[in-house]
Amino acid sequence: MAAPTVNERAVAPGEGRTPVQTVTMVKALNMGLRAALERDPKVVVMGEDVGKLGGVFRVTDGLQKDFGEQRVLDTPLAESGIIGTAIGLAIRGFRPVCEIQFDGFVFPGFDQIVSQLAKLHFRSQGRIKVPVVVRIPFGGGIGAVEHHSESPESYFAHTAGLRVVACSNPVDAYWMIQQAVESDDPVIFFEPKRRYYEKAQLDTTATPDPLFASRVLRQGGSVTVACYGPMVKTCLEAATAAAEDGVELEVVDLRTLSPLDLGPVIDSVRRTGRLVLASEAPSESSVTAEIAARVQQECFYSLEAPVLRVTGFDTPYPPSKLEEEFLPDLDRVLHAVDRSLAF
Amino acid sequence: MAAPTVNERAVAPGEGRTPVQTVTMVKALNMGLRAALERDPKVVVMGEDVGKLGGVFRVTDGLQKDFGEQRVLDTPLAESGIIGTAIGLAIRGFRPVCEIQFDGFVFPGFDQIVSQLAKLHFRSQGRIKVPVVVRIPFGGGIGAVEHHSESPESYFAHTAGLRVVACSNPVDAYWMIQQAVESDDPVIFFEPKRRYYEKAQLDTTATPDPLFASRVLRQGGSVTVACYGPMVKTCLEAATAAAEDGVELEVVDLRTLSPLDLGPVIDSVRRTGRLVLASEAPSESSVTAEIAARVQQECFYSLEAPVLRVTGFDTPYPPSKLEEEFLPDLDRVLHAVDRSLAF
Amino acid sequence: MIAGLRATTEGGADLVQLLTPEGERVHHPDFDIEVTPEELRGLYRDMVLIRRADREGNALQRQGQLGIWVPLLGQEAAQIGAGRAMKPHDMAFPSYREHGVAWCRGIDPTEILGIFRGTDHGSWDPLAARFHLYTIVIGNQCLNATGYAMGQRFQGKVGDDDGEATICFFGDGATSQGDVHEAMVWASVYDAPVVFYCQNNQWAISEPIERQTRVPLYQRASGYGFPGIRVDGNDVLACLAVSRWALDECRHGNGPVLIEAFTYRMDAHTTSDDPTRYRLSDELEAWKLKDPIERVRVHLVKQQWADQEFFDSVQADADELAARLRDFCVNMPTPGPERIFSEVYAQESPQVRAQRDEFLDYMAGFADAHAGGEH
Amino acid sequence: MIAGLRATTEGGADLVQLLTPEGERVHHPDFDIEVTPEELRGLYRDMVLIRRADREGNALQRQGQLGIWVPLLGQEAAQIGAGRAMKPHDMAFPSYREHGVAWCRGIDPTEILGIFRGTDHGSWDPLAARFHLYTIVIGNQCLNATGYAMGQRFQGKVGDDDGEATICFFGDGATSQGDVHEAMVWASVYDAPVVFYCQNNQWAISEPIERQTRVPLYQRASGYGFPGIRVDGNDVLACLAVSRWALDECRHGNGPVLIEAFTYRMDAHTTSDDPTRYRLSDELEAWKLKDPIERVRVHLVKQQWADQEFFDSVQADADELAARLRDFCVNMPTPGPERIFSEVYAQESPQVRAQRDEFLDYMAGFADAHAGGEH
Ligand SMILES: Cc1ncc(C[n+]2csc(CCOP(=O)(O)OP(=O)(O)O)c2C)c(N)n1
Ligand SMILES: Cc1ncc(C[n+]2csc(CCOP(=O)(O)OP(=O)(O)O)c2C)c(N)n1
Ligand SMILES: [Mg+2]
Ligand SMILES: [Mg+2]
Repeated sequence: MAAPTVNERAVAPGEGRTPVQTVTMVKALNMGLRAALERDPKVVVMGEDVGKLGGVFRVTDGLQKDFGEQRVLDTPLAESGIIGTAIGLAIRGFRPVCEIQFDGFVFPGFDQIVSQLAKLHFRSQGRIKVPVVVRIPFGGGIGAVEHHSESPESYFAHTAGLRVVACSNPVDAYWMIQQAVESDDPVIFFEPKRRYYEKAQLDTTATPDPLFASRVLRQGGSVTVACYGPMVKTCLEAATAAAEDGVELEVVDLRTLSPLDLGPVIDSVRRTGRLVLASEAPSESSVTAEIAARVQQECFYSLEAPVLRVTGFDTPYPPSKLEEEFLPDLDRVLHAVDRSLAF
Repeated sequence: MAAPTVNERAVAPGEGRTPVQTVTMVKALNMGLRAALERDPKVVVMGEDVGKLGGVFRVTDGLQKDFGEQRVLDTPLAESGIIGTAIGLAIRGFRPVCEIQFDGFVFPGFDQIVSQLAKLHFRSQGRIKVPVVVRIPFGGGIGAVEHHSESPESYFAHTAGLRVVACSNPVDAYWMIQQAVESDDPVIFFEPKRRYYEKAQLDTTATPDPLFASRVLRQGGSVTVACYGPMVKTCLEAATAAAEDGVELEVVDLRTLSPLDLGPVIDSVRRTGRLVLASEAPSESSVTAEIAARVQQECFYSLEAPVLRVTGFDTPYPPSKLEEEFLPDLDRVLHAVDRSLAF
Repeated sequence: MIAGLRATTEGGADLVQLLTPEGERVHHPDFDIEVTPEELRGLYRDMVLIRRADREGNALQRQGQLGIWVPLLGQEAAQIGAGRAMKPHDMAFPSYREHGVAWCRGIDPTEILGIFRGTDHGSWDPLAARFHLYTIVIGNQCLNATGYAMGQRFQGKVGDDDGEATICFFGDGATSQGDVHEAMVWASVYDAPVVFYCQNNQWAISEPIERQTRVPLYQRASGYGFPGIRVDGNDVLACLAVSRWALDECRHGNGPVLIEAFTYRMDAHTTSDDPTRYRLSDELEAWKLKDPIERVRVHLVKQQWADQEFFDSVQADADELAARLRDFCVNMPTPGPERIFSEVYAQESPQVRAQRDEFLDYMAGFADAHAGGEH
Repeated sequence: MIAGLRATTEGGADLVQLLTPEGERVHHPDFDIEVTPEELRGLYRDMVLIRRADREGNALQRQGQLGIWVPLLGQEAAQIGAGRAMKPHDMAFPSYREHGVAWCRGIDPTEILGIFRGTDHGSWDPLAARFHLYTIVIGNQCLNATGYAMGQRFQGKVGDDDGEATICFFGDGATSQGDVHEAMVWASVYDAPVVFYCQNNQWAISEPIERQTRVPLYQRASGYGFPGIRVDGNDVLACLAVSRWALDECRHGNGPVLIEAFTYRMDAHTTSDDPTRYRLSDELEAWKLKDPIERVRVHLVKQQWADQEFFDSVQADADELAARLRDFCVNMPTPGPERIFSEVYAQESPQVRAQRDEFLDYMAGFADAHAGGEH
């Protein structure tokens, strides 16, 4: 690709404007997509209501106005159609960014993702690249009706050929979406919708971390806590609370769910001897199961307590009045920390 | 249900015939389906080519001839249609048994499975039952082209509201398919296609084990090996080979993958201190990950080695000339046993 | 090429209409019906009451009593016409906007509130009411409805006046989904007694109908070999007539049938939506002139089939319904956490039970700790 | 009702035909073309050679050299007609039976063998050949093709004689899949330059066309607002003419178009299939009389456009191709186990690399151990 990459050209669109600004995650994603659209004419944004409306969360706000209807496409209402045509566009040389309106609506497109998107590079022995990004606002906590609060990341993590990432804050959101667009592999990009309107200081001239790397957000020697997406904020708050009781949590934001970057987690567990995993998703056969399975193997002699998981239950997502109980919160994380320490 | 259940009436159709016979798994499944169709007029069998052809593996051979086109339906070619109409039939009071022709073709029906089949009972607070069985011939080893050798069980195990089982031998196949049909919950029923033509003695007057229970197939004190579906035979052979070297494997056939019945595994690991898990599926975020995660927690003080997994790789299923390398075999199981013992 | 033909064209000859926006009764060669004054007053009352319930839903959302509301405003005729065409043994599969059909099935609007308040997913008994739960994943219910209708046929419930039929509701946007296509394929090859009832309200959230099709949607049916009819979806008489005919076709074994009820979503997609971002008020104004209730009112008055007393009593009923809804809503109990774990399976799952027990223990311990003043 | 109308009816007026089964040239008001003797000889040669390759595939499977073979027998005209209608810059998305189209795209039949031998998933370069890899999951490729065609349009490659078009191949069974519907929806609303080319070979494995539709499949197009044409799929001239027209429509911006090539699967579904279980030999016998190659041969002879020498040379070429195929097949190398781990991702995955390294180590150790005589 001739276009400069996000790392080579870290200055945001509208240079001359102050590079540091306070933005929500929605705004950061919007800026990131805008930068991607500006940087490479092959980038197209597509999905239901992404045009005039700017998406139901306004992540694509104003993009169709500025880039036109052939770069920002309001598609017919069918997710297999969205993914399937995005794959065709990718074969033709485009870099489509698809929006799935809510987590629970990715399943009609699941076949195209599993059977084509994930496998075409392997099938063609690398002759065909399918640099499609599938953006999925995920997780609960917004008081929505059914199918609007799910955490389907494990389905994708289990699918060889896909890359799966989750951002947890506006700064990462800004960089990660651009890096995902630049990835020559398909990326399933999870956005924690209940964190959409939280703010952070974004320096658009900074050098971003690599996309497929986890990151220690807070250091601590008592217990390692690994999490991603919406749970990161919860776990950081738990760490603050624990510190008041003299318990120091080391918090790792996983960021990439497949491939996992467990190096920082393993290093940490070798020091703390204890690991708590936090995720909104049901636990059964999930990403947290995978991490527990690997860490018990890699850190067998270091573990002083079993790896514990704090997750959504193995039930359908409940009616929203019950989501506070369903979703792991600060207290449940601390409870697990206590149980870990009690071993 | 007024009709007698399989346990109440364990005599096979065609009473008077000798109850013990040597049958392949295909034949056992066929007999089981026939018994289910005879026992309850609400049972219908549906799928692509299940009628005149009797299914590409002949599991439904002769059923349409004997039960007619309204009990055994050749459907149009679309998996969402198969599952979606089966759900409607179930709402109407039927008990549909759907055949998905090959593992890799379940994904077009994935949305109906995840969004409707798995959730309707919960959504309706138990008012609607959806006793649909989805039969899926799964796994590799038959030299087939792409999409015909996959092991998608973890996708379903991760889905709350579904029950997921896998049979490993003709006797279980005969009973389990009937029990699955009688289950008021949706059951995803995995059949190890490379074991379809292996034979066993079936006593149709025996009393079957419960459907949602795992079973110790061979006792041994050195290492516990848990497996399911096509890997069961492999692991039993590994146990025979290991015994020659004085290593006694305790082999557990998991049978039910969701809910898991880990009691026998945990009991065993508490004795052996070692666990090897075997499955053809890619390991990442899989059923074997879940088992490892739970066992390291439940047996933390008993484990003398980390739980080890012998699985397919985290790659798409390869061209079939490479499947012998891809699929875990006796040697890879023994290698893991050795590694476990070496800890 | 055909690309120039607009899918939104309100076909003259195509469109079945029995009552004009001006309240004039017109006649149709194929789909005429006679209605008594009482019947028409009933339809009027249905529409006024369900609109009032709908507006109350909106208000309750604005006041924080509901998380979201999905308005039917403008689609009263399409829904009441279809709902009143159903016989008791017919079955309906709604999407998520069919409060008017629910009403006709005897489901009190209070039973819908939980969905939008977040306490349940609908509290009616779908089998008893013969009205399935709302389906949110676009298009899914069309296949479920078709399967149900196949079952009606397999059970010999199709073939004469006493036959059963199924009606399935979906939107213009839904027509793009593979599931809707597969439903039409299945229904046609199994002669399933199912009426596909598409409320073309011109919009799928922010996307106009042109994003889903080049040609009028009712024409899809011809590709599958069954009849497709476009009806004025703001004309309750026409909707009643066409639906009744279609359901009768189905119950006699001549299904399936596709109906496109040509109507308009007068409000936002949901209370979370902001239609000013994507559509002009002109369009809304034009459709206001085609209001489904007003034309019936005019006709009732012109025919002297209703007097002021009648209109006042309907208004009073509507206000009472609204008050009852509000009252019910603000007093709705929130289920306890055990609901999370209940009815996940028909046969209890040991895993879910263990998670429930552990969680309830944890909650109890937590309450104790709080009582004791500790963390 | 329409239920009585059989989808398999070989429509008289519907069916575009230019060469009768008896080898008579007939004319058609809309889709006539002139072919030179040389062109027709070329089409004949294509069909004979690809049939020979196909028969060799079957034989190689019977002899254990291939795991499975998917025969095209009977569909030579449908495939060669469409394939030869393509211009170099056009793109094709095949299903899994389009060996004849592959041939026209310059893909040597040897490049297909790996799929069925289990050594690869097709060894040609799909972008260079402008012929996508075979797609096995029914219907998937129709959406991929439509997306590709949208790309052609977005890049301004549509609008005149030099425009590009895409053609997508699928079967009669595939028409039931949601993806095929969605492809038609997308193609129509984006005016995508894509020809949907349905080879209706009357069977989807054991299921006759009546299990998929009540009415002829080409009629589906009208529901989406684009043209649908049924062509005699055993008539290479008609297939060429209609495909050329349809591709031209697309390249000029008047896409999409649906073509139903009405043909017959003369052999089993695959070498694993046993058609005697579900169809009568009568049907086969009737279709033998409509053989796509024979009618061209008769016509060439009648017109004196070819002599015995020509036929002999084609036969010789065919035999040579078969021998070459066989030779290639039996000598095909099996990739090493590292292929399992290669090209899973464009950017190497540490996890896959680790699994590869561990496995290759394990294999090496295993070989050592064997060498040492141990377990
Ligand atoms: C599979 C799926 N994708 C996306 C959505 C989000 N969504 C909810 S309603 C809607 C538009 C539906 O439009 P239409 O079918 O015309 O029905 P209407 O809402 O206008 O009644 C969308 C995109 C969904 N519910 N399901
Ligand atoms: C999604 C999916 N379901 C099932 C299959 C198995 N299958 C392979 S070919 C076939 C029949 C296809 O019939 P048709 O579309 O008419 O094509 P033909 O084989 O006749 O060329 C089936 C059911 C598949 N490949 N993909
Ligand atoms: Mg709409
Ligand atoms: Mg076919």
